[in-house]
Amino acid sequence: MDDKTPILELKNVVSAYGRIQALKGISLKVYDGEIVSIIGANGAGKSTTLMTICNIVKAVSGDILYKGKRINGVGSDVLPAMGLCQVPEGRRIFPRLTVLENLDMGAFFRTDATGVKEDVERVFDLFPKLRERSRQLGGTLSGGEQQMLAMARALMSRPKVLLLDEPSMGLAPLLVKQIFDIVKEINSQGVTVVLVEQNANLALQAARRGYVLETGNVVMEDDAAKLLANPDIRKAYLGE
Amino acid sequence: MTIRESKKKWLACGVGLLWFLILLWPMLGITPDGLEFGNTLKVFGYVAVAALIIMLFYQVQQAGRLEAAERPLKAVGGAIQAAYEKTPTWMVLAVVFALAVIYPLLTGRYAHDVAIQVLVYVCLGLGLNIVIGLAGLLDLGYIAFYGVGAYTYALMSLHFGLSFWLCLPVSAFFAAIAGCIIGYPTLRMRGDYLAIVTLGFGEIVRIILNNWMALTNGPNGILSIPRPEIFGYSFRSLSSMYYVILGIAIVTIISVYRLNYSRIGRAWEAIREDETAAELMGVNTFLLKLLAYAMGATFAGFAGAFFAARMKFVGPESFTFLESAMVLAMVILGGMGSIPGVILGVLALVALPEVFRELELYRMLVFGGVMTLMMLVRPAGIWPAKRVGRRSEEAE
Amino acid sequence: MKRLLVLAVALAALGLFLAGCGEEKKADQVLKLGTMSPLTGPYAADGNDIRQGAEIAAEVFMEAGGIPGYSNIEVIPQDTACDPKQAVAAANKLINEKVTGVVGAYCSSSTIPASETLAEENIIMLTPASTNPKVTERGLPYMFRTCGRDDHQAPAAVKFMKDVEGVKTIFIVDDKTTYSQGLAEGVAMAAKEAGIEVLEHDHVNQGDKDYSAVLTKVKAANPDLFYISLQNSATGALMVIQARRMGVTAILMGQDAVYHPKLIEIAKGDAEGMFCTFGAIDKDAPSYKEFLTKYKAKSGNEPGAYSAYSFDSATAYLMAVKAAGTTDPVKVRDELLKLDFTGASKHIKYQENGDSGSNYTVYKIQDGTFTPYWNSLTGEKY
Amino acid sequence: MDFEFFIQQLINGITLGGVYALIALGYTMVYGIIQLINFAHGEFFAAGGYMGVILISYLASQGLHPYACLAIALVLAMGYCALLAMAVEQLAYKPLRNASRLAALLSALGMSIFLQNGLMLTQGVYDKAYPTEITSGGFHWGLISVSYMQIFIVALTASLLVGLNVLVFKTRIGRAMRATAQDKVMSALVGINSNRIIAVTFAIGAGLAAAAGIMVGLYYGSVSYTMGFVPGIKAFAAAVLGGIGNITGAMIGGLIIGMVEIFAAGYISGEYKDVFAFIILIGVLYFKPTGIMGENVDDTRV
Repeated sequence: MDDKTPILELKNVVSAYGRIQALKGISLKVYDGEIVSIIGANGAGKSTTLMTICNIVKAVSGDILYKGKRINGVGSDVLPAMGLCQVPEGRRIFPRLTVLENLDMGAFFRTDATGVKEDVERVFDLFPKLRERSRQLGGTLSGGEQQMLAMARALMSRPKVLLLDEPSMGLAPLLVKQIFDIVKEINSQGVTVVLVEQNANLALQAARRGYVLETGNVVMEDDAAKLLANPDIRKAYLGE
Repeated sequence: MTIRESKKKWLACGVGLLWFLILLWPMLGITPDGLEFGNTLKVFGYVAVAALIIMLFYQVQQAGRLEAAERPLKAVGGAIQAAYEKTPTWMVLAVVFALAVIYPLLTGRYAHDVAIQVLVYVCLGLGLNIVIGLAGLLDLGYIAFYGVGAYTYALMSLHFGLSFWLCLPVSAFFAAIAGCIIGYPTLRMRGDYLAIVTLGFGEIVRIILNNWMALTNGPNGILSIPRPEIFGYSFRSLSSMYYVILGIAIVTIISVYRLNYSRIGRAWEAIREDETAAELMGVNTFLLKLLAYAMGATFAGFAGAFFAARMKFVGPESFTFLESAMVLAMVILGGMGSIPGVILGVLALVALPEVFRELELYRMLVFGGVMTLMMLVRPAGIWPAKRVGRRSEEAE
Repeated sequence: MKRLLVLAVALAALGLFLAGCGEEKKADQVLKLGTMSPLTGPYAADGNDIRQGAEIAAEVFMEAGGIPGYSNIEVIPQDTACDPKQAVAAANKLINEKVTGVVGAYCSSSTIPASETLAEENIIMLTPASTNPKVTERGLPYMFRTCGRDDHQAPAAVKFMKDVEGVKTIFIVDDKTTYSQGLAEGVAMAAKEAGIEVLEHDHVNQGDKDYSAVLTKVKAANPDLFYISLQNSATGALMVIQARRMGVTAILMGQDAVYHPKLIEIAKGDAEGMFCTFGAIDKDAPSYKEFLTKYKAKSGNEPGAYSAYSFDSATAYLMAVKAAGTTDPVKVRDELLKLDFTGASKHIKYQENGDSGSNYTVYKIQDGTFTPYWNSLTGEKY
Repeated sequence: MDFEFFIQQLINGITLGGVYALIALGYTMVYGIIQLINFAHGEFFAAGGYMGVILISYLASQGLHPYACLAIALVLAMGYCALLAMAVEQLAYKPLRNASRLAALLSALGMSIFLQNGLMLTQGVYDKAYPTEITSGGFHWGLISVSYMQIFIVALTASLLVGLNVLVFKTRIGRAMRATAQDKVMSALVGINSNRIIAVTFAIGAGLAAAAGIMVGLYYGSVSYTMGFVPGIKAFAAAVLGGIGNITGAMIGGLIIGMVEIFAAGYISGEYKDVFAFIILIGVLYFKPTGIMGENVDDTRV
């Protein structure tokens, strides 16, 4: 795979909830090793984009390419083994499984027991809080800890591409910063990250490139720095 | 449909048939005398041929080969639809009403009997529809109110000699009280917990009817219940009883229709959709849920009193759980919350077994299969209510 | 669109329905005999026996020359599921089919409302199995009964307990059906009159399989005789197995509903020595042997408890029609009352109220078969 | 004497409760994972009972030792019912996974009627006798008697329950089942094929029901095609009483319902025993609306 082929690409993807079209033809490219941010207002279709990639929402038309291969219609449960992993909106940790079991679920498809054990240690190093709470039920964790657990769980599958949906939602500013630091840290270990955020400022600061979604369409795409500098963007999404 | 999809469908059909064979053979083929295949293969052959024909037909239809045949049908359908939409509602209703009135003149005894059953179930279905379709409370013991109504009339008329017309409201009243008694402790529960508790109450009522010898004469039931009379005219014939229940059913339909579009009806729907939100908006959920039980039970009481008069006999066998499940099936199959839907559901579930009577032993087998099939084809019911919010994934 | 289609389909179906119902079928030269019995549900086994009995009777009758003026005898079976509502529907269906006589039903609670419906059209009904006294005590002119009556069976059973077995105490269990409870009460009453102490009269429910609680009571009460009044032979077998396993040593006694080869097949050795009251069927009589061979040949299985009664009910009706030369109910009734013949089950002579008399006999299960043991009419052992 | 009477009833109660518990487990597992009251579950129980007698008779005619017959029949019948349950799930429930829950409920009811009548048509209307000689006999101490079959039922029930607990709490598939029950979308996102897990759940539940069916057949001596209905309802009540979706709860619920029934019949009155069972159920739910072991159910799930 050369540098020119994106690791993940959407071509004119349309998807719908029943009769209501949520995505009206999204095209975007994600290259290996970068952080891409998708920003936009409520209901712009950001989360739907991620859900469509993972085939939770079915794509009506268009192509979703991963490593150059079309993955439309590939079962959601097959993707993690291919290296495509999502941390969905609202974290969705398993509330009545312990932290350790939650992590185990992240490595569900893996059969190398020793490797999984090593990875548990690795994510515990990344999120030391979780080590203290490893025997606790997931539902008893605080919001920030749940976010960490959700990310740690995703890392357990050794993803190539990590789709992160609103990691900052509902967290205190200090925690948000911590989460973003970890995202950068994960990225530096070679994981491509697609970041969906309402907090456009932080998201664009962390990312190399960015897409702006509006009512199911991509209205702008550019380098993150340029988007940050764009006065329209600043006005619409950064509250200036 | 692409060739690949079609291939997939055929494969699924084949796997299904294979699976069926695996499940069928041990039941038919293993005997103490040894293993046997003839019988199984015979039954399997019939099923396989039927399945393949259906598949073939489906494929041809999907491929659009049948369009030529479908076109005139569609045109006729379209014409009917246009005509229907142009006709004012009152005219449609008038035609239906007229048909209902002259029905006994056109048909024989057996048809009267089936029609009476249909109308009894219409009352029951619409009553249950209030509880489950409007207020969203899953009730698996609904038939108990029917039983209370029936026994009330039976006992009142035999012990106090009260007339049917006087007993009708009394039966409804007693059924409503039973509704409140059952409703009260269950109001805190939701969903499936409610279902099992109502089921339990239904069973309790049936067991009491079966065992309280002094009051209900236990399993022997109550015999020689008088038929209704008015100004010296006794409703002895089946067709005259048909008119009695037709009247009750019309009253029920009108009242449920009025309730449906009243403030109370809207409040019930609010409770069904989101109880917490409804409560926050100032809806007295406690009282309204109780009212839903009472109203639902009232119509069951009417139907019960009529049932007792029509059969001239009541016994506890008529009020089993299966009967509750049947009424529930009618409501869901027809389309929860919609009056024409419930009526269609009743027609389907009462008429079907009667139509299938010719199949004798296969009757209930086919009935069960058709019930599942209908749910698979139309999960929202035959005629879903307009106001029930359509789930996005069900949209066509 | 789809909705309209549904409406159209529904209307079409309704139209078809109307047309089908309105159509008057031409009266051809076929004699139509209906049967009503539970073909589905928990009593389907007995219901099947009744249906087969009548069907075979019709076949046998045809082979023996049939009825002059009729080309065939058609038996139309209907399912009652032992549910009054379905029984009435079945009766109406049979009326629509223009039957002139009905053999059925099984459960007394079905027979009673169905007979009221049939009476409205003056159709003759002969029940092979409903033993409740009320069946023939409502003054219906066309109601006949080929089997015995509960109020004859109970005294016969009690007489046997007292005179033959010298029983002092009994424990009674029934399963709360019109039939089983009525009989159990009759036994309790007759026992008291005869000076037998009824230790307890307990009940179980239909559909139960586990009788351990009540059997523990039986064991604790330790009666001389344990009287089992259940609606169904299979539940009777369950009761017998569990009683013996629990260590109940009392004499076991059942009634006509548990009298069925299935009882022995299921309970096996545990049923040995149990007594049952049943209408005397003289299995050595030529009429029964003839029935047995024909029944086996045509149905491929052993006759059940009510097969012979059903066979006789149908035969009696067909004989009466043949004698009357018409299906006119008044004439057929007269002929039925004149009948005096020995059927497969017993000697049949209908009385004015429709009963044909009871001749309960006590059978003992010995070596895996029901053996006649004591005759209630003569008071003597076989 | 009174004490012996009590002990005997206690033994009766444990046996009956064990049977209910095994059936209730299937209800509760299926409910836990797809929130469906599987009305057809009682029919799996009946089918298991029939398959047991068919296999035992056949194997016995081949000259196998009775215990070997029993063991093989038990395993094969459980497998058969597992296949049956998976077929039913695939056909009647899977297409309705996203439809309203009442639609699935009705589909289940239809399947229940279908299967019951299918059993009747293939196996006949007469009860089928079980070869009870295999397990006859027992201990007697004065008034108390315990049959070998009762010991067998309790032992088998207990071991199946322990096995199930190990499966659900200690194995990968068990974790996947719990994860799927808690969040179907998320479990798909971590790579769990929820359809497969649901099928496995149905299979396990039906297998347990089949085991219960064979034990009931052996204990009571016969099976009939209507046998699934009443225990089905009781087991459903037991599952709810224990807190539906909770495995331990189903066990406790089954035991309670069995005990209440036996003691009501033994000390109060036989005909009203079901009334007491249901009153206990309603009473418990009135004070603890989520059942004995149940957790608070999210409102939106209802």
